[in-house]
Amino acid sequence: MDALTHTLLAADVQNRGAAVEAYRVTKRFGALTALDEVSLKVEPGSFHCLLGENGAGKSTLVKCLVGYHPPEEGSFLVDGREQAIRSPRDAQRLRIGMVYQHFTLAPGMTVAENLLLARGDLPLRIDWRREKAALAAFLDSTPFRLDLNARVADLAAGEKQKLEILKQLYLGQRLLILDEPTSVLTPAEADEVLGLLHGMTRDGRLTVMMITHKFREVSAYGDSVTVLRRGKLAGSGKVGELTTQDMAEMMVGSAVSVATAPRRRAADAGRTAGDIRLAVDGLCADNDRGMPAVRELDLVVRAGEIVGIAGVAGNGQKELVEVLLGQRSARGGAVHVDGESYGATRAELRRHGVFSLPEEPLRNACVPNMSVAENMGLRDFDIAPFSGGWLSLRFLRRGALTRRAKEWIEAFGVRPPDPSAAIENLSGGNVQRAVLARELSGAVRLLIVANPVFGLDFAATEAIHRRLDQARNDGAAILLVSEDLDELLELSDRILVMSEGRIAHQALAGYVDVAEVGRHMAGGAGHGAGH
Amino acid sequence: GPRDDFGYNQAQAQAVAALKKMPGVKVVEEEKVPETVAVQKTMEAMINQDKASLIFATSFGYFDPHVLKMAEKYPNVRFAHCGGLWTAGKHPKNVGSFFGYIDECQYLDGIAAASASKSKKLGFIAAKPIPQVLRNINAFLLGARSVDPKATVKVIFTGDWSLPVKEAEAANSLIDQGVDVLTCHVDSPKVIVETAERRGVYSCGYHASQAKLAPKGYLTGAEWDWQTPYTQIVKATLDGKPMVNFLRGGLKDGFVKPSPFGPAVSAEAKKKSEAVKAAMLKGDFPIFKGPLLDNTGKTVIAAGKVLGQQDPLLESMNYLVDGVIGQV
Amino acid sequence: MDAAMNRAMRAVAPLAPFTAAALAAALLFAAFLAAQGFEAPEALGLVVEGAFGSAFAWQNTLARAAPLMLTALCVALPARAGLVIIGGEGALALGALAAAMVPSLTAGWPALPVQLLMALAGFVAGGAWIAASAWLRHVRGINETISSLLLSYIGIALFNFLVEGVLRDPASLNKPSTPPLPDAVLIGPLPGLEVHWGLVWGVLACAAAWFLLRRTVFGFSVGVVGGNPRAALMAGLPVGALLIAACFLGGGAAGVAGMLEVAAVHGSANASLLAGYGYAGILVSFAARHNPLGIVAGAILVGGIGASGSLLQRRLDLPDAAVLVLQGALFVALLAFETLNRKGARRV
Amino acid sequence: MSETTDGLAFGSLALALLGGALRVSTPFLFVSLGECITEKSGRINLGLEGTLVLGAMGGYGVSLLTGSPWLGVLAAGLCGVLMGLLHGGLCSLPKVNDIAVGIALMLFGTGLAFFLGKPLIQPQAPMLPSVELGAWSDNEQVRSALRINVLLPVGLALAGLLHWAFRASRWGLALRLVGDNAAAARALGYPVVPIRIGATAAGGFLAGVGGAFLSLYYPGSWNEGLSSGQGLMAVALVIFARWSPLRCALAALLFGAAGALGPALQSQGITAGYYLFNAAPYVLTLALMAASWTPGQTLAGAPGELSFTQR
Ligand SMILES: Nc1ncnc2c1ncn2[C@@H]1O[C@H](COP(=O)(O)OP(=O)(O)OP(=O)(O)O)[C@@H](O)[C@H]1O
Ligand SMILES: Nc1ncnc2c1ncn2[C@@H]1O[C@H](COP(=O)(O)OP(=O)(O)OP(=O)(O)O)[C@@H](O)[C@H]1O
Ligand SMILES: [Mg+2]
Ligand SMILES: [Mg+2]
Repeated sequence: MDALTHTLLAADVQNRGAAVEAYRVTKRFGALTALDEVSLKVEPGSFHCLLGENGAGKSTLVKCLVGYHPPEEGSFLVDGREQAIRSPRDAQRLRIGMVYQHFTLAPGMTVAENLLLARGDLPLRIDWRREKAALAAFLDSTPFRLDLNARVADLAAGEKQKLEILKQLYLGQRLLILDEPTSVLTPAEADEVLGLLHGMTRDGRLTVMMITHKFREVSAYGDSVTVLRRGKLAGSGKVGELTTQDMAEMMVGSAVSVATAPRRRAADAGRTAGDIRLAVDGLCADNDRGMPAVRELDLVVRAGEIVGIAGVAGNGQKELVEVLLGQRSARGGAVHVDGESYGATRAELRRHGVFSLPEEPLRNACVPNMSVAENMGLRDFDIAPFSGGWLSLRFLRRGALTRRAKEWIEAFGVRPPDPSAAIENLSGGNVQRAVLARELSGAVRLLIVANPVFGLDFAATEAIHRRLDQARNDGAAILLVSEDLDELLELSDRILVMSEGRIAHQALAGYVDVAEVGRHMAGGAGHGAGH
Repeated sequence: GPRDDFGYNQAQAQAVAALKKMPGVKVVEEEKVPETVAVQKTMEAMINQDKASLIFATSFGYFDPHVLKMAEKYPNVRFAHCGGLWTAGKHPKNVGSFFGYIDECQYLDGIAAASASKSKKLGFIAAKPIPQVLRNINAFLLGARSVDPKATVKVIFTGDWSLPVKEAEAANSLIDQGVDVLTCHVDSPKVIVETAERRGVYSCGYHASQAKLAPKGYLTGAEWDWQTPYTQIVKATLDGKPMVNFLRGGLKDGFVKPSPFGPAVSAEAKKKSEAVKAAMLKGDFPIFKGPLLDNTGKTVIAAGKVLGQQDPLLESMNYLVDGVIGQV
Repeated sequence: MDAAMNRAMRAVAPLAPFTAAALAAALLFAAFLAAQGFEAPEALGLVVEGAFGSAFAWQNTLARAAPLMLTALCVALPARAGLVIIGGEGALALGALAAAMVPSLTAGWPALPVQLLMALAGFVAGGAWIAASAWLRHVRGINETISSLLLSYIGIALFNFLVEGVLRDPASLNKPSTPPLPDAVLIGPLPGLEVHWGLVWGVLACAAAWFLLRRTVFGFSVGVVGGNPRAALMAGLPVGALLIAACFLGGGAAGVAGMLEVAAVHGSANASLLAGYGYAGILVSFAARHNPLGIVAGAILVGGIGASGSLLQRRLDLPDAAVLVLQGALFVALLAFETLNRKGARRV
Repeated sequence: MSETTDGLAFGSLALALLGGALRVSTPFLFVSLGECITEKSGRINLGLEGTLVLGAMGGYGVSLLTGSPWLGVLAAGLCGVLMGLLHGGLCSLPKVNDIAVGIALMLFGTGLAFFLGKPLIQPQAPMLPSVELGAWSDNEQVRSALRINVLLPVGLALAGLLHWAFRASRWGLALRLVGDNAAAARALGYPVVPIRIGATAAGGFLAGVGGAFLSLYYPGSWNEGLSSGQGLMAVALVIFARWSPLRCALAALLFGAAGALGPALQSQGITAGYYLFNAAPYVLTLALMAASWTPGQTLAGAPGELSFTQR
């Protein structure tokens, strides 16, 4: 079958956006009721937003809808007719597609193979020449640019997200569900993607259901919202009729302030800069494929400042952070902390008060099969009061670890409040909170942070930003790597733009020219290191 | 090892089958016991659970320490070990060892092999360079040289007693090198004899008869006849006579026998072989006698010196004689 | 009272899948034998009788179990660090060889220091061999399962090469061996038993390993490395050193198993040592879910099956491979019933 | 003069290695292709050693019973399928670890083969015929080196076919997807578990056929020592070949040649250190792995779901 027939171009009745309704859907995981009789209604051809705190059940609801794990009770109506969606195949038949919160691409396969596999009706023998031509034609019909022959593992996060969406567009879905699609994109990329999708809903070709934590996106692109709270329906309405304040109240169940944190004032010129805490000189590092990713990078972070690193994903930020965390070895250059050579050993971490909030905390900062209490003890399980004994054989005091974990769980609102639960069973946001507790409760002198609010709800985002600001004011030096320019602008004292493994531009907060930053992020010469 | 492998274990199993027919004898068997404490435990179990009064231990490695320990612990049980290690004064009285001078048959094999060979290059595939094996190789060469003083024997050691793929590879390599008669000292000669037959070269067997496997190229072979020592030891036990501590023999005593000649053996070779065999049966055919050089040129048996079959020097042979290509 | 019940239930619960697996394996084995025309019920009876039916059977079982405890630790300790090591046989061989060399260097010493030195030599040799796998993994990224297997084959080849070559006692005629240990150095049986002291060594080693893994900072660190090496790096733990240390301890245990075989069973190092204890240790460790205390039980079980195999052969004329079939069935069933375990499976 | 003999010796050594490679490599080839299929689906089956041995026994038995070695090969494959189904099925249960099940099945398969194979040690079954590729030469060594079994070209063709299929067939792509990211496959509606079970069964089939080659062609008898670790080595070989069927074929030939090195050198009179020669394939593999692996990098071509290769 010709690939083009799958695209959105052929406009017939079937190619109108779908109407979807959920009716009293209930889903349980063991003792936990993740969804409790949730109902919602999505008009055909609308852009619907799903809001809720971390762990509210948003992902669970849409996974039920696409048959990933069917609900125990309740039903779904598509175009007014009840449909039994027991497997992703059923959803595919109804032309309901989903972009998951976590990438569902095959990293070892090429872009073309990923797109083709998504189609699901492959011929026994694949004529690659024809298929590639058809795919290229399809790509030309979208604003996205991707190398069909690139291996997905070699793509930057933003490119992967584009591919995820492309995959669904390629399938010609009538309902497209997006689980936090923009958390890996720069604002410009996000606007590009959402703008395109929004345009398609305006044409009535597509219905979009998007999970997000960003009110900005809701107001700019959404038609209607549904809010979940702790597995229950907390409210719904048209975007024009609800204020941000209303939505926030529905999410947390009480009146809150959604005023954003005070922006860095331009008064920084008057501030006396502290001592140099972190100095990176001529750092070089390779990526997973052995290609140079960080190239002779220099930077300095002083006590009492937040240095933000902006950049399009895949320009060496990940590798830089990994080198600083000790997860990757440098190929050249030097890192100094407090003027001393630094190799991220435990002794150095402790001596210099180095802490970190890496991205994807479950992968980078936790031991998934260990308990919350054990994970919270990762930094200090080997010192008193958590260990002790005779000679150099130090015994673990699990009781002390558990007691401390209980305090932190309380203070940081980790759910479920059970120190013995395996951390891998917590929702993403709660994992983040547990890590936050561990990393910000000590005497922080240098903090390495990467995309700290990825996938967090607005309250958690606020809390983290407040704590980062607090740490800075207490004299910590903070290196903040983020793909969210707004976040950087809001928090940083200085902003560096990273492009192709180097610092391409830097500016003091207050003097930042966003257009200039954007130009440098786009990397004046040629395109990113991702290829 | 398994009981019907055309090799060592089959030879033992045939003798056991014969024992089972003897009146008043009950046999319990256990195969493939690793040479660890398992051996001791198995023997103890046979004594305690099966009330065994005579135990045959057929693997060489069972003797020291396993058989010795058990013999000390159970002085009323007799232990017969297949190998040549019992030493008066050093080892307990209720232990005996029995073994055969199979090098006599290897010598006869050498005669048949050199007679049949055109290239006069013979091949010997062996597991490990231990005295027993070296003695067989040397006897084989000496037999061959008695026919043709230029005959040589190439040796390949595989490193273990049962490695079929290695043995087949060794056979093929030797044949590629122009060798046209193969023999061996491994647990099961089956693979080697079959490979030789398939590639159209001659072979001599070992342990048991492999004639069936190579109807065209099988010349003869060196076979055990364990029935003889088994029966003697069992008789002694049944009659309450003292344990036979040291029991060895060659052709004369019926401990070993050559396989019947295959079709490829010439009349002349048969005649020569029969003559030597007759001398051996009379007991006046020493295989190893001086002057004998090893293959590094050193004299190992001085001129005029003759080593009889019982000579302990032969039990510690650590050389390959001149004409054998290979190193120890 | 309820609480006590609860506690008892919780203690027994992990054993439920185990029991179910053992039953399933027994049924499978019986069905297999019945299909072959053997007396299945009698065979099962003999298995129990041969393994645990009498004081003699128990001793038989325990004697076989002793080395398995140590070789199983060679799997369990690295497993805690997230590594699947299957090369214990090579470590055992080299440990045995190193230990067998000690007495010739310490002529005239009293027995105990020599024995300890032998154990140390075995420990270091076996440990170094397995640590090499961890090192290759850490430095070159080579998969440790494969490298440990290859190193095991290489170690065994080296063992044979040396035992039949430069380290051979010229007096060891048809069984190439290293020089025999002096009688004084040999390790004897436990008082009143037919089982040598190696059993005690094995149990103590398992207990020590359990304590090390569960109750010490080192064990916790190893667990972090095994659970997520990236997190371990982020926490500044010396990942490479911990991997190597866990493997060194594990390989060391296998090396000590080799030393015990030399000092308590064979009296010298020779090819008889290579009886598959290293491989059986894999089975034991997996059966115990890499729990060092479980290993004691697992080793006794596998030892028992070995012991009963002997009886099966003699009474029912079953082939020796019956034991392999039973062990295989048990191993398969244990792993299959792992799925019933409420607690999350270990990484490996 | 010494130079010419050296040259000759070297030539015949090379020929011996080639002959060895052609003779010894076929089981490696089949087992590694089978393992390659299995691993591409994201599972690792360490039990192929047991499958190989069981296949060798089953193939020999059926050849003996029916008189047709080709039926024997088929039966060996079916033994392999059964073992593969068992592995695939067990590993599909939650929390069951594929490496462990592989080790268990290695034991189980070997046990079954030894148990059921006791009556097969003695009788001679009909063997697979050989193909004389060297008929043109009058050098016996050349002719014997080029005397191969049909299974070898079949295996080589299969390597090519698999190479194509992984790239450009529906099954191949689906298999790779399942092995690369099971969650993605599930999301796209591909039946992950059946595909994996199928891949493991197919891998078992090939391993079984590899076993039949051992018992029905070279060395050509049923014996308990028949496989000295070929099945396990094949697993190393797949990693060595980095999951490419074509490289598997090359690596299998290389392993075959390395295995022939010891006997070939000894037949030239170099006898010393045969244990070390016999260990050559292992040393070679380890050395090549050490040389070709780059630390800190994900392995190109490694299936993403393979617990085995994740760092
Ligand atoms: N497969 C699962 N097994 C057990 N519990 C689960 C599973 N998936 C989700 N949960 C639990 O269900 C609840 C809802 O999770 P869900 O992922 O839907 O949250 P969410 O609203 O998407 O949160 P976030 O904003 O953090 O993505 C959480 O408490 C989570 O721990
Ligand atoms: N296979 C087994 N056979 C017999 N007993 C076992 C087995 N596995 C575990 N046990 C028993 O269960 C008890 C529980 O072990 P323990 O809690 O130390 O291990 P764990 O469950 O892995 O714990 P942790 O959470 O600390 O890793 C042990 O004391 C041991 O006796
Ligand atoms: Mg979610
Ligand atoms: Mg989530």
